[in-house]
Amino acid sequence: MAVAHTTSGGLDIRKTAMWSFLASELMFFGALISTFLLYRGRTNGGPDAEELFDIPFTSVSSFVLLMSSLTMVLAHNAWERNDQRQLRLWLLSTAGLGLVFLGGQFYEFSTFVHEGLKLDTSPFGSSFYMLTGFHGAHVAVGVLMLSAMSILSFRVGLTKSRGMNVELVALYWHFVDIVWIVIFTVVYLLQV
Amino acid sequence: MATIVEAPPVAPAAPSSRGGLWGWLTSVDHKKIGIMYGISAFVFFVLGGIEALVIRWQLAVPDGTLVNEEVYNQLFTMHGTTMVFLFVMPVSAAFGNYFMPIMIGARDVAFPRMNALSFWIFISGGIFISSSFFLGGFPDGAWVGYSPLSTQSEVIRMDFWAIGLLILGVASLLGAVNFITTIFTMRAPGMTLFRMPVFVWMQLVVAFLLAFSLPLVTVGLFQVILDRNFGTLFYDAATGGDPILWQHLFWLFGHPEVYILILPAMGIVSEVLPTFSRKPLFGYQFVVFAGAAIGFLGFGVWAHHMFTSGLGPVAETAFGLMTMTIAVPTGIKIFNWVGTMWGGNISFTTPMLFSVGFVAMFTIGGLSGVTHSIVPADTQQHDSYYVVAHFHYVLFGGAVFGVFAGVYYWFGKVFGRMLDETIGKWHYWLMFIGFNLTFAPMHFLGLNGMPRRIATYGDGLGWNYWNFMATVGSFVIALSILVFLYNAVRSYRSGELAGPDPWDGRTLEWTTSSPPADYNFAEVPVVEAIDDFWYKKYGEDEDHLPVRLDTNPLDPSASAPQEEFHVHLPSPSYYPILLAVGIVTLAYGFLWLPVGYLVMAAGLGIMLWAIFGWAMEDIDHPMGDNGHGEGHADDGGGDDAEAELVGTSSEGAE
Amino acid sequence: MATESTAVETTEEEHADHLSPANYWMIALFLAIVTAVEVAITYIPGYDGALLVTSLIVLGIVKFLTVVAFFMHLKYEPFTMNFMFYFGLLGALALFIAVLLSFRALFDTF
Amino acid sequence: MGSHPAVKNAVTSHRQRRLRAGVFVAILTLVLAACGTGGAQDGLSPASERASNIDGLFRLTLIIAIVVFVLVQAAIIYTSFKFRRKKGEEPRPVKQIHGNTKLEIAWTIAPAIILAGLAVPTVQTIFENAEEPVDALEITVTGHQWWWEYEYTDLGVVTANEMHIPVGQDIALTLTADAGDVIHSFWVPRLSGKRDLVPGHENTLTISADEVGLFLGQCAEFCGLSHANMRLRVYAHEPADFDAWVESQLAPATVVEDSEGWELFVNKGCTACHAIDGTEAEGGGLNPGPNLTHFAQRDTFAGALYDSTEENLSAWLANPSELKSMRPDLNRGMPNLGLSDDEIATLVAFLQGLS
Repeated sequence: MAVAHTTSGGLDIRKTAMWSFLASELMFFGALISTFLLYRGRTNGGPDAEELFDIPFTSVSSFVLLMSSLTMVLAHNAWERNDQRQLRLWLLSTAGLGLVFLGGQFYEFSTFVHEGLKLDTSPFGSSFYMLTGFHGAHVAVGVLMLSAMSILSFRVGLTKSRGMNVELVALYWHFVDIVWIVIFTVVYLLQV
Repeated sequence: MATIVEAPPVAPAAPSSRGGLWGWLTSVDHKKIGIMYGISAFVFFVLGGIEALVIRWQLAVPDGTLVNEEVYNQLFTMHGTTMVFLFVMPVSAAFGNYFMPIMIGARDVAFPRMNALSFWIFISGGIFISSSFFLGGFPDGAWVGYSPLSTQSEVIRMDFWAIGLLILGVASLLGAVNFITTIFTMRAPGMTLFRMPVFVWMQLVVAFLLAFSLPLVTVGLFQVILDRNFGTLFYDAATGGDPILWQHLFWLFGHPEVYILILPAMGIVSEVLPTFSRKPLFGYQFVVFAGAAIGFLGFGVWAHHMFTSGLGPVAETAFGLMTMTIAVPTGIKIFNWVGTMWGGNISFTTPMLFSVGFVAMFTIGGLSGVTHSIVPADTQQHDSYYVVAHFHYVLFGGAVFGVFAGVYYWFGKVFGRMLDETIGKWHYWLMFIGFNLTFAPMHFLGLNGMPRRIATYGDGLGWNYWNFMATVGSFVIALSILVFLYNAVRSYRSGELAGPDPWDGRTLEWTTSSPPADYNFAEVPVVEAIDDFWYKKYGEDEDHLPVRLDTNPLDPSASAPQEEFHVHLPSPSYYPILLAVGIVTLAYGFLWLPVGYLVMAAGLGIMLWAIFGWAMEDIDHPMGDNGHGEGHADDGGGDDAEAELVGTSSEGAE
Repeated sequence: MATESTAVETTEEEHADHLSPANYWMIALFLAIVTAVEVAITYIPGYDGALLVTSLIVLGIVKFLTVVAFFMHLKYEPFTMNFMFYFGLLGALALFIAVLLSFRALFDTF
Repeated sequence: MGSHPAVKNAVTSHRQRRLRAGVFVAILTLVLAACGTGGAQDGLSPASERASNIDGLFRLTLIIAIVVFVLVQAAIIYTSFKFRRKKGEEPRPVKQIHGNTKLEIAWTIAPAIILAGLAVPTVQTIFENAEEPVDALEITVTGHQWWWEYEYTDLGVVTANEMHIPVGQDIALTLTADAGDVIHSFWVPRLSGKRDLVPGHENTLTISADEVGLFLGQCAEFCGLSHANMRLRVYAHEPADFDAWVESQLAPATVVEDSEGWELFVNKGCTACHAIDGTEAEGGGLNPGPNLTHFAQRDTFAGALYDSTEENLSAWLANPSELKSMRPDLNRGMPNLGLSDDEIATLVAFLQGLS
């Protein structure tokens, strides 16, 4: 074992923290998804998944979120190369795609409510809104962080020497994306 | 014994910017935070203890009339909630905060401000739950908060409980992430994972247990809050909701939680026994692996709390067998502790007494635990006083004895003066007798058919005698706590000076001054073995017996005035406490909607202010520090990232 | 933060250049195609039941792991981080499968 | 587990060993005898086949646990005395032993073997006690805050708190709770282990009684305010006596429909919650209360908390929540009807006439 100067094992401090936090988040979404799977058939006379879900629409918003992962990783790459112009471009595109996704979710929710699925309609409704709502909240927090990052990039410039922000936000953002990959498959595609 | 050096009478006067009340409120020093955790946990311990005394007074005789059912239900709910979430967990965090960084040779935890935030969120959550007493009554749905009882009560008491636990969960999660990161990244040179003290290992296992189990109960708590306030139907059987789901989510967290409570105490005992036996821990690697195994298996046995809920014989068999397997690593630990004492040169100091008491009492709790894994037998024991006896042997005979072992062991290190040994032994024996008098009879009561959580019981069921004895015992415990308090106050003022190494210790914390300097080590230690400090003090003669060496392995700061060393330290910050205030304001507002929307807005505003300030704070600001103004390229941006970490957890989900 | 961050910088350099933007575009293309396949097979008549469920789950896992390994660079991170994340992932899977099994709610309606 | 050296050394000679074994067995017998109270709610005095299965299994486990307990505690005490440093003695250097792999393996395997041995009868008993009974008397038990409702599904009898069963026959209980209620747990320690009554679920439990007698029990899952007051009684009769009881239960209610008591019973709204079979009082409502058809045949009322004496009943009707904490304002429990003394006397007489 090398007797190095500082961090043991060559682990990056903040990334270690972020990964352990994300591991914890896995459990959080796991519990939400499980609740949904348990309650998916309990519609209490209200509309069920097959009636409500619009797969082409959700596929588009899934695609949007997936592509936001691409723009995020490009932003990260630009940050590693210290290319401020590209960094800003991709950060803003990521935030924009996130907003498009949120807009889609807002539209979806209002459609569902219109069609008779509310929070208090059925356990199915409760668990669906809780799961997708918490995911949406995560996306929203991500958009906020990306916006803050973009502002910082314009004002002071984000360089590698100025901390790990971009890297951490990227990890968080990709995490939100992979959770959606699971939700899209398990909650949407498998239920119709 | 090591030489006793001149030490200040109490904690040394800190630099003005770090001293005084303001210094404590804004401190990011893991040691100060540890002390604050310890003291507030002890306050909650006394509160929870008073609740227990009322409970025992009520049950001393059949058809007790001291309190009515309404009050009684609140009392035992708060007793459980307080002792689990507001005493044992934070007191473990206290030891972890204070000693984990020192024991791995670090100067602080990985994220000092996040550490302060953990503490302030914890304390505001504790105040939040406890304040329910003045705002409509304590929660009254038992500490397990089973739905639909928890979603049924029309008063806001259970909202206090659910939201309070969410707040405490945020505190614990931040702490867990911080500890995991600290242990993985901040160890001193040469401090490999398998040279870490067992106490640190147990803190690591606990941090993982917290990180993986808290989100589960978080989801359940959100469901309870949503059901209670927004008409969701998670636990409404009439529309297809299922109350059993809560039990799964709660115990998926709740069982690991049991190990979250006991593993730190096991860690403490694993430090104390070798020191006073003057031998290394027997089977270090086995003890570590057993601890990790207990943690891992702890996730697979949650349903043994649900053996009466109708799981069906197949699931009951599976979970019963899984539960049995936990006895194996637990047994390994007990045998290794005895093996540590075997062949040693044992001095029965107070910490040693508490540790041996721990091993003996925990064995009883472990054995009664095995009887729970015998599923059919558990259907008789479940929710009876037998279970109450069992988990008090684990959590009082185990965790609390371990905690007091730690208090007596490390008091001198923390405060510079030793706790009095004679009074300490009085404390121990009173507590030992009182504890057994209180909880051993509960085994009989449970087997004789007395259910738990009952405010009164009828005469003529054969329960009177043991109930009375248990009540007598509980007051003996209370007396022992008074003795301890006297000891603590007296010794803090005028106890024997500790010096850096009063016990001839084996681990790194004994190389520093008592109390340690703000920066812990003037020179970051280089570690070459398990129990490194011991082997720097002792060589080996031809019979393989240890011989004291002439060298002085103490850290230079342990024997020199502190001003000589200039170590870069993070500055104090008032944003952690501000953020915690924002969170708790938000929570209070939520309870009184729609008027509360204004309060919630205020809370949100405070939070945003704190997060923004946090992110922008120049933690090298010369005013805040001892004048260390030198730039640190990584810090500004780095803490920005830290702020965002916090932001996601408090705003986003957990 | 009391410790210096030199080690941080060095590990940073190590994996910085594993992938280029062109690689990322290719990976994104791959993910897009997998998503398209996912959606498409739900519309194929007769392609349903266990076959559909299995295909969708496998494709979902492929997407999940691709993002984690490459976009999140976990493939290039030290063992500890991989361990934490995958341990959590497998743990979550195992626990929730067990819970759903105990409700007999896993296989009945898929 | 006994492989620890401390244990070997602790025992010095054969005679001593035998003496100690004798004392140990004597103490064990005493402890086990002292454990049971023989009371009507004593789990250590089983009175049914299934409860005996459980008890036997527990005693086996207990004996093993006590042996392990004694060995471990002896090891701790012996080690503590043998290796302690006497007062005033200087610390003595001792060999720095780090461990012993063989010992570790031994004390890993030994408990595992003991547990494996325990697992076998455990699993057997789990499945044995879960076996569906044949020719069982079927009773649906519904838990209410805070009383028990029993419906003899095949016999058409509905009663509350006091269950009557024939000796020697398996009783198949179906346990449930109303959707708006909470979780309760049915526990009669002498007859079987407990099982929860969960809203939306139907759990099953088989009980039986080997002897004639009264067996007490109470709710074992915390169910809110009056959890402590949710008690129950099981009367086991000879089959002939049980049949007689059923017959008396099936007899029409002894209600004179234009009596003063009946008028009061209807006018005060009692019929909203309480059913009296064979009359227009059908019960139900938001808060169904116990069926009162043959109330006078019961020994107790209010969740088997009070004897059905005139005095108790009068006090109950005067202010129910004073005798037992309830929340009638939330539709949980009996409300205070604001009755006058005369009305109370009339109603008590009416209730005591429901034989």
